[in-house]
Amino acid sequence: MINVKMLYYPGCTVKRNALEYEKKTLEILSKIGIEVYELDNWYCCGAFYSLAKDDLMKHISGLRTLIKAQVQARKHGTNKLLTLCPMCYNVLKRVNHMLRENPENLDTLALFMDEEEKYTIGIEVLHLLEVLRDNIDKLKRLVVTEVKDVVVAPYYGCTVLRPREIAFDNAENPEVMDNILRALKIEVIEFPFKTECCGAYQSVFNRKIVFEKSGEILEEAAVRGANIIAVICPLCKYNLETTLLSLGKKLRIEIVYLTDLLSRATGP
Amino acid sequence: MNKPNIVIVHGAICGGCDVALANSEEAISKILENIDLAYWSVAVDARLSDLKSLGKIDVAVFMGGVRTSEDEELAKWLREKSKILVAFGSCSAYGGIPGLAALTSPIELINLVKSTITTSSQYKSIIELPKLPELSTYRALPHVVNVDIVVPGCPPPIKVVNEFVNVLLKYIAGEEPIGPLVIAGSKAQCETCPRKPKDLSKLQIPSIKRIYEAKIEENRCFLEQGILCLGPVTREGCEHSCINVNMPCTGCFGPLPGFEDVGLRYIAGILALVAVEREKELMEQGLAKILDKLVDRLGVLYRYTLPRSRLYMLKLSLEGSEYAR
Amino acid sequence: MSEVLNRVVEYSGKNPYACYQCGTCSAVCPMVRFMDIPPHRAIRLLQIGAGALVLSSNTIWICVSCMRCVDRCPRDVAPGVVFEALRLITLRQGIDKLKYEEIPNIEEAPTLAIVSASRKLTG
Amino acid sequence: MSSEEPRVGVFVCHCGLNIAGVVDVKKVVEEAKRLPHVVHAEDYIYMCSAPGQELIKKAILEKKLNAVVVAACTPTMHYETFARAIEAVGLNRYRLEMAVIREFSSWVHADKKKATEKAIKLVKAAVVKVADNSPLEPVKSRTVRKVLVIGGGIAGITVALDIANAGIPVILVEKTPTIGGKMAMLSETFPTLDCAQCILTPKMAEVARHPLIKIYTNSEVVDVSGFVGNFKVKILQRARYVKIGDCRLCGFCERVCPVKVPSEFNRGLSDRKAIYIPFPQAIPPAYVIDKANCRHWVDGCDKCLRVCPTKAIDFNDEDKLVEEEVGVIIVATGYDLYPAERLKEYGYGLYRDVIDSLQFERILSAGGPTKGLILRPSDRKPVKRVVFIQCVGSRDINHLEYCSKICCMYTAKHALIFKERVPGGEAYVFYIDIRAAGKGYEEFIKRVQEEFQVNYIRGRVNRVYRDPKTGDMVVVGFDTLTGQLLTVKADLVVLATGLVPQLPYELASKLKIPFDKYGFVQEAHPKLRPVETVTSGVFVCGVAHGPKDIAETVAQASAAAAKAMELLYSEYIVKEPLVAVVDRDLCSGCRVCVGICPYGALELVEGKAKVNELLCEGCGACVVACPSRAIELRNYSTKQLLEMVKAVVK
Amino acid sequence: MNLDSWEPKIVAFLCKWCSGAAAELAGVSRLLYSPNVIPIIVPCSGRVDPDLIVEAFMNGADGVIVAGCHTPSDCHYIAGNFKAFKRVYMLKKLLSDFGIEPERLKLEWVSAVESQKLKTLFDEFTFTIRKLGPLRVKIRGGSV
Repeated sequence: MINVKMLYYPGCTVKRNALEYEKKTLEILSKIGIEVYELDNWYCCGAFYSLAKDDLMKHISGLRTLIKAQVQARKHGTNKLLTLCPMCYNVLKRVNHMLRENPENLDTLALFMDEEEKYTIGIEVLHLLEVLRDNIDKLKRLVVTEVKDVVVAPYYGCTVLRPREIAFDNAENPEVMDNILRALKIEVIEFPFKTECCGAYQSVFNRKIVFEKSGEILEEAAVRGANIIAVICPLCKYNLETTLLSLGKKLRIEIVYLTDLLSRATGP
Repeated sequence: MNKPNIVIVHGAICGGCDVALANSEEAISKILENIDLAYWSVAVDARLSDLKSLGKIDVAVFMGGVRTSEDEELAKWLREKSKILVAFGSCSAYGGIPGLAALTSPIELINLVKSTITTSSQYKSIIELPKLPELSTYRALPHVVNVDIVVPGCPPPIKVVNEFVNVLLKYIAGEEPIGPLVIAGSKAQCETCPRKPKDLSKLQIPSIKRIYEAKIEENRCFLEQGILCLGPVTREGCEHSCINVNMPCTGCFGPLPGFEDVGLRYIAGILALVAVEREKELMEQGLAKILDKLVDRLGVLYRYTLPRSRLYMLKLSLEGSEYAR
Repeated sequence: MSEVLNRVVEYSGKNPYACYQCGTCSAVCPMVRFMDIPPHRAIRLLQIGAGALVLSSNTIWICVSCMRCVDRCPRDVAPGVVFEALRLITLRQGIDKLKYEEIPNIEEAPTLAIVSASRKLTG
Repeated sequence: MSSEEPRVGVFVCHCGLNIAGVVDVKKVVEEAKRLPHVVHAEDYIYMCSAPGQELIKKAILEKKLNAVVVAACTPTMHYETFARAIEAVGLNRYRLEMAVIREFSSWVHADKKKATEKAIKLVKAAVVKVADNSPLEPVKSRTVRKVLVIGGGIAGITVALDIANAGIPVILVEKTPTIGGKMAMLSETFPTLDCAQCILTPKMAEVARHPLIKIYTNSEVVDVSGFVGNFKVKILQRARYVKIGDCRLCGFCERVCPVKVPSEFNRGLSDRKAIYIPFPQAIPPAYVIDKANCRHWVDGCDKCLRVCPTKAIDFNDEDKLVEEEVGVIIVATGYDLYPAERLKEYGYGLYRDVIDSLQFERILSAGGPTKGLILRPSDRKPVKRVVFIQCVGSRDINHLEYCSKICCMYTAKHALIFKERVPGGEAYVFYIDIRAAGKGYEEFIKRVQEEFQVNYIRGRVNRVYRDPKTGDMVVVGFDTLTGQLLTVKADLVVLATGLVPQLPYELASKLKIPFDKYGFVQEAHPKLRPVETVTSGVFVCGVAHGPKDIAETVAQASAAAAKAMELLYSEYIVKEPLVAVVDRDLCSGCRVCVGICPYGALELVEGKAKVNELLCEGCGACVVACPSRAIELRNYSTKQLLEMVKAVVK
Repeated sequence: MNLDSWEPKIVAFLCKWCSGAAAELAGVSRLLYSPNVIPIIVPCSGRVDPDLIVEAFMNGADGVIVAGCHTPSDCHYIAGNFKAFKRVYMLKKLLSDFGIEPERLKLEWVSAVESQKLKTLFDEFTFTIRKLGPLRVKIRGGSV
């Protein structure tokens, strides 16, 4: 099998709060023949894409990350940059998109950077879900055990699907994750709250909101008979889990990374 | 009877026209038979002083463009002295390829030459350029003096050279020249193009491609393949030596009668036709993008005719040049 | 035109006057019930020159830039982007809306939550 | 160009003080007198008045003028006045030019000196132009007195009947197997609540039996050539596999057919067979075989053939290409609904109980899949609560930017009929604005709100999903008036989907009619020529031109019919002769002009370009494009324009 | 040439249907605009030959305006405006190739109702040309 190469950008949260997510993901990827190279000296992606027109400064860290990827792309012979964290994906892909639409911004940003080389807008930012979607046939062949007694509510969160210009699926009713799970013969429920907001970073200063928003998601999933909510974002997972705890384990539901489920199906 | 004489004189020239003339046995033998070849420095050893010493000149053939003060002086002298003055070859007739340098100032040109001379560095400081005649505004011959016969082509093909000699003989036999006579057809290349389509449907130009970007189909109109061909704005009368080897016409036969400016006709007609079926979908930006693919505008639109273009005239007149007429 | 509106147009590149008050943004906003002014009304207030009212509301600080209203807005007014501009008006005056020492669970919270919150709520 | 030496007279009008107040008319006259060709110049207070015109006539006769320049207002105002005046004394009307010294000078400049200078230049330009104007006669051609109507909906039917009743033959081409269009699918019509079928089917029958109307169903126009008065069209008539005259509608074939597919007419709410009739009153009244789904071509099934008592079925039927000649073409290609599945938030295509407006029409229709009972499609449970969502796709830059115009009214109608049929039922309408500008429309809406107490909610819907327990649809929306988030549980959700035009791009370009960015046909003038297109002889009506309701469509269809008849009333088509002419001696046959002409007015004949004067509209694009300068536009020749340029800048 | 008394000479080719109608409307609306602009009415912006524009420059025009109907669909002749666009776009490039300011040539879409836009166009263009100064032509170009 010819291995596909990809650069890999982990980001702060994966390395601090979601090492298990990373581990399981890298295992799955290697099983489907994808070699990943973690960026050396990776840098903060910028965390949240600034929406203001005159706020180019805030895109510097995203651009720096892309330039780092560009340098290492030559070394490894691939221009694909994989992300796991949806926020990293969102920021990097939007910075890339913004530069492609307004290449003149690149010149302005270059003024802030002395050491870096010029970015040629050639990096392709990918999210894990896209990679899994494109390798769904390989995944199917890897299934070794039937994952029993599991009913999954797929949960996507906001940032991999919005805004429309960076989305790889329709944000109102995405089906990427559903299809991946179904391909692995895992039972998936019809879940209208797939992209409902979990409360996001409100968890650091307004937990009430998070409990209410995440509570709705948990309850809807439970009502529909799910016992697992599959997630791809460390923040979603955190919010859903803390909410679950605050509910006092009333609901019999577990929050699990998608790749964890995949590795259950594909064996050790 | 005293044979009339002919002189063949050079302006700024590559030498191809001499070869073209020498290449036609028929023409050369007819000339030698009927006319006294009084001066042709390429074929017969002679100096300019020999030319100047001639008592009379019947036919003067001028090859090459008017580039230096010396060329200009010579052209004016020939006009005064000779009965029939011939502009031979595209440089002489329309300016030709060296005419593309007309937009660059003489000083810039000289500096460019100087800066690109390669020699070992130890001699560099002592190398001096040979003394050159003063460069002046680049012009085609008819621009400086009136001409009687124009022989187009870069170089003129054998057929045209022969035709030219026949015309010449008629003049010598007593017909008055009704100048300026162009030894070429009065219609566009398309009239005789070997690729003229059978069904005569409408012409469509989907895009603009440079020659290396396309696999050019033989026997199909170049324009339809996005290859800019100057056929529609160029006089016919050549032997299609470019088209026959799958290369588009570059316009060496010069503009059609009635208008001087090949480039303006081309942008009015052919470039306005580009992507005509998709205009509304492409909008202005899209069309501009396609048109921008014509990078070397002057080289394509005015390869042989820049010094005779209306915009060059306009430029000269803006500069206050006396040659803007 | 009010000063706030001018600034909003400058920062966001969006035109609040394009809004025809359909209410899509308020319908799709996940946070609308926690806001004291629903998004469509915030845009309306900008239109009538009452931007100051929006600036002093909690609406713009509750918004988490989920981009749902941006995607769904039928007029490309994109309230989510307008709110970013409104936040910047305050933040650029040096007023921060987040105090790190008051974050209750700073140890366990995922890094991205803390970084995002500081991106959105501090200058 | 006139062969005689031009003798131009210049007549400068004061227009009271309108011109003379700013422009020094005396000076203009003095300058005009000095111009080449000018043999007479004078001024007068009102040139357009009877004495003014007399002045011109007198000068023409006395000074033997053969060309006239009137320096006055715009030609739009008085060209006709002066043209008639000079014609009265035997001068060709094309030997008249007007120098617009009022609108282009005295009215737009305050500086008297500069305005006068400019007026002189305008006069100079007019003089050099008129000196070279050829006397011309209008172009005439005989017309074919026959009309092609494309589209057999209510617009096409109305046009066809109006024209045929006036004694002019009509060819009606319809893409589907029956005429009737979308109107045939409707239950009742607003605001009067007439039954759509009851008013439409008699008209359809009238079309069917009209001796002057020839119907081609299952057919499409595939090629159009020619010009006003003389179009040649090619019609592709798809094989029906049932002989129209022989079919007796007994329905035996349908009963034995083993194939079931969703019915287009009922928009998938019921099934039909592979041999079917779209609806009982279809015209022509005959079954049709849907080849794509029929098993005959798969396994040789011929059950229908065997039971047909009249041997009307013919599996050997073939597609036919028919050619027709017509004088006028009327485009009435109608609309389709915007694909609601593109708005994922509403769940159309995902949930069977989310339906579009035409599906609801079918549910309401007594002849529909539920025989008029309002049942929800998923489990045929009677519907007690309906949510209507307006502006689905319309007025949204992500979908359709325009307002589809009829949705407010049909939604109100839907809600009313629902409330009438389901006592105690509840209806909710999410809306942005209610647009009910029409005769009796506002009253209708008020009636729906007051009398029928339909719950109008001003706001939009977040999303629609299914309650897993009850199977009800859950609609989450926002009421902008109270600022409340609402959740409504409903049995059925009806989407008021916007309209999209159906005219295929290829057909539009064959007809040479421009359309707007949405694909609606562009009229020649939005106010004054609303049913004409820029291509003479091609008219448009119905939704192909823009969203409109039935009443408007019918009115526009009758207008198009009247326009067509106006054109065909005379035996000849008369056209302005300001067209392009080719000098065949200069043409080298490069085909550039043929490619650039938007009207297909140029073709190559024996290797040279030739202008069809009836197709040429006189734009001059070819004149500029011709690399050989072999084409000229009459009275706008390159020479004239060059002279004009010189006249105004020198 | 005395620059103090110099007045820009500007030719405006206006199509009969849109920009020409806008000029009429400007008249009816009494919008005062620069008298330096002399209009020439043509059937369509697609009738404007690049030669005409160059002819204007050669005879002493300092600036040329070509105005037509809005793209994509306003053109009375379906798409003459696109032809004008392509021609003017290329001519501007050629002008700059020959060292003449391309700003001296302007293409604008003006609909029949946009009289105000036409006025602004005329005034602003006159201002632009005033800033650029005169385009001097001493002697005319000729032909064989």
